[in-house]
Amino acid sequence: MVLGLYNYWIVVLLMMIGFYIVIAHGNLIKKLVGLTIFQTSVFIFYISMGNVENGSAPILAEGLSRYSNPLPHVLILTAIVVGIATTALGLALVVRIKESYGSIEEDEIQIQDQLTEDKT
Amino acid sequence: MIAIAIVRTKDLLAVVMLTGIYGLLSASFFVVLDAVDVAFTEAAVGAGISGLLMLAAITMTGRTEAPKRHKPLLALLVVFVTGGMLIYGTLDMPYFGSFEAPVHQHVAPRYINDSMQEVGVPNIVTSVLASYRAFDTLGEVAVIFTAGIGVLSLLSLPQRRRSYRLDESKKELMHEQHMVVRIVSKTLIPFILLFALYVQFHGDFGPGGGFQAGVIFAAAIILYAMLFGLDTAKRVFNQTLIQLIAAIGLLLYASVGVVSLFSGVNYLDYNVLADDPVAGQHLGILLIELGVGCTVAAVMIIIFFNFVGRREAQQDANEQNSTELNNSHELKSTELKSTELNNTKQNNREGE
Amino acid sequence: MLTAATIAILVVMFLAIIRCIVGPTLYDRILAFNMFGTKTVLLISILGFLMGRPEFLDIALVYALINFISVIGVLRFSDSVEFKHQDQASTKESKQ
Amino acid sequence: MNILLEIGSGICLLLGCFLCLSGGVGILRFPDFFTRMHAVGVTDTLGAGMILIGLMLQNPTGLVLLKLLMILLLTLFINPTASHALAKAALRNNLHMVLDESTDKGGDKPSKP
Repeated sequence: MVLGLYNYWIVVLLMMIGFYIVIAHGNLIKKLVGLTIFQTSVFIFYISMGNVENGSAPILAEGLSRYSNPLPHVLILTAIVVGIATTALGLALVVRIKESYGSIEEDEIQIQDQLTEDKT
Repeated sequence: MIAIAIVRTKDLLAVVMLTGIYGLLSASFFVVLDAVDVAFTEAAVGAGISGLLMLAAITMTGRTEAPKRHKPLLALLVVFVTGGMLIYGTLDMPYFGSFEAPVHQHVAPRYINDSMQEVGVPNIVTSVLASYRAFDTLGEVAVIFTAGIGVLSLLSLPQRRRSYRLDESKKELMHEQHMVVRIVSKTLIPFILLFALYVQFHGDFGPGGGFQAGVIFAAAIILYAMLFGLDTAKRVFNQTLIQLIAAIGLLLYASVGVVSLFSGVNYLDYNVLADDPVAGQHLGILLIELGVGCTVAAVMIIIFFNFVGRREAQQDANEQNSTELNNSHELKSTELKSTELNNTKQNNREGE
Repeated sequence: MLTAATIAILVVMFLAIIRCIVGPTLYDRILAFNMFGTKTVLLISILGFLMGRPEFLDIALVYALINFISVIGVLRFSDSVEFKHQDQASTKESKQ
Repeated sequence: MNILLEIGSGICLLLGCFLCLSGGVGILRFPDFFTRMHAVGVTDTLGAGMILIGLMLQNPTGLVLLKLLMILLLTLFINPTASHALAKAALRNNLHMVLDESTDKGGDKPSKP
């Protein structure tokens, strides 16, 4: 049964989408969005690994014996918050880039860089 | 479920909306996969804050995306090769949900079976987060703190004095425009704050904890800042105070570790904090979650305030420019779109 | 019954997503987003009952709050974005 | 008593589902923004309320009930407010309705339940 692996395929698909956006789009904010998708794919990967059939959420309760693996949850929980913090940092950088270059398209920035280099 | 992600490759500001939906969607995905705590965090972060931050950034950087110039074929090729290799790699992976997978064999059983005796907290995620892997979490909090500092250094502005009269008139107008929303939010905000506290301290027993509570707390204050203006919010939550809180949270976390170090055990080993090991663990987790909550909330607020502050400064500059333009050219004010802008300018002109 | 409700909500979510993607104006998108949020709240609460652990309604609560906050936020920010566009696009008539 | 509750919750759930579905169809099929807004604003609130009430009848005990009640209150508060703000913003930004030209100021704002 190869179909039992479908969760990984979903993850890979998401990852490909995110990766594609990061590579192919020139807009820096778009790139950040792509990064976020990429990130989420990794999150889903971890969480789906931690899932157990017939298991329930890892909060101890009466009458339940099978729980999902709590370890990936912990890792991802912190990773999400760290992810937003780093995304915010990236956005801040983008804003500064916009202020100094007047554009957030990759090519235009490169052209401007070229021009300044040529001048000097 | 995942189809949405594919369509998201569209351009424009709609991307942000779709990011929000995507966040909600992935959060419900996490609920289905039993990861309640993660869903909690993702809901608060992915759907709320990140969308807002991106919006704030977009308003500063412009909305449209330039059409692509280089061919995406190469990129597609690279992506597909990577994806194909990854899928090939997954063929050896254990099946989805199988109990025999190696992930479930090693550390997890111990957490599941023993954490009740050792830590005494029903929520295993909390106990792992704050007790077994506390050192790791300390690092994460430090990363968040650093990111906050980074944003601060990138976007913070020198203190500026704005004419108060302009503020007041703006406020009046905003008040008229957002009357209903404001009143409803004003009644809601205390409950949101209360709920954040509930999440903070109930994290031992149900889903929740410092990270989530921090984000929710920050969200409430962000709501306030959005509706009542940044300056009003800043008057309530002073910038330096927030920075102080962020630092204090991290310090609290670290100092708990130092206390246990001085008591003769390992760093962040809470057993010695009280006479009874389990009580000590409780105390330690409580303090640490408090530290985490403080830092996260404060950093989120810092980030948001700086973004919005930057934006408002830009807008002010724009308005200033356009008024000067108006004055010099005696233009009839054609480009005034709404009464709000109109009035602020009027006031501006009077001020000059 | 619960299953039927879940399916219905999933269908509605799908419709909302379509509107969000097609939506001609920004406000359509926001509307779809709002609707999607509400539906997510319902979905989560029903899922909690389906999985037999209805204690997890906290999450639904958070969703409701966050949904509201983000809608308001989007509206606040969209104001200025719209300005930029209209300045170039149309100088037809300002209200009042 | 129990069976009564069961039936009641079933009816509520069904009603809620129907309302949600009609809202979903409405958001897709209506011609312009304000009619869509009307479709969603009305059905969303009532549908959500119905489903939540149905869930409440399923498990009328303790903390769960309280939380459901809170969610219900929250939706009752939030949904109309959000639609109101949305409609207002749309109006303010000169998003005009598609109407038969008879009224130029526009009809009522979408009524809020």
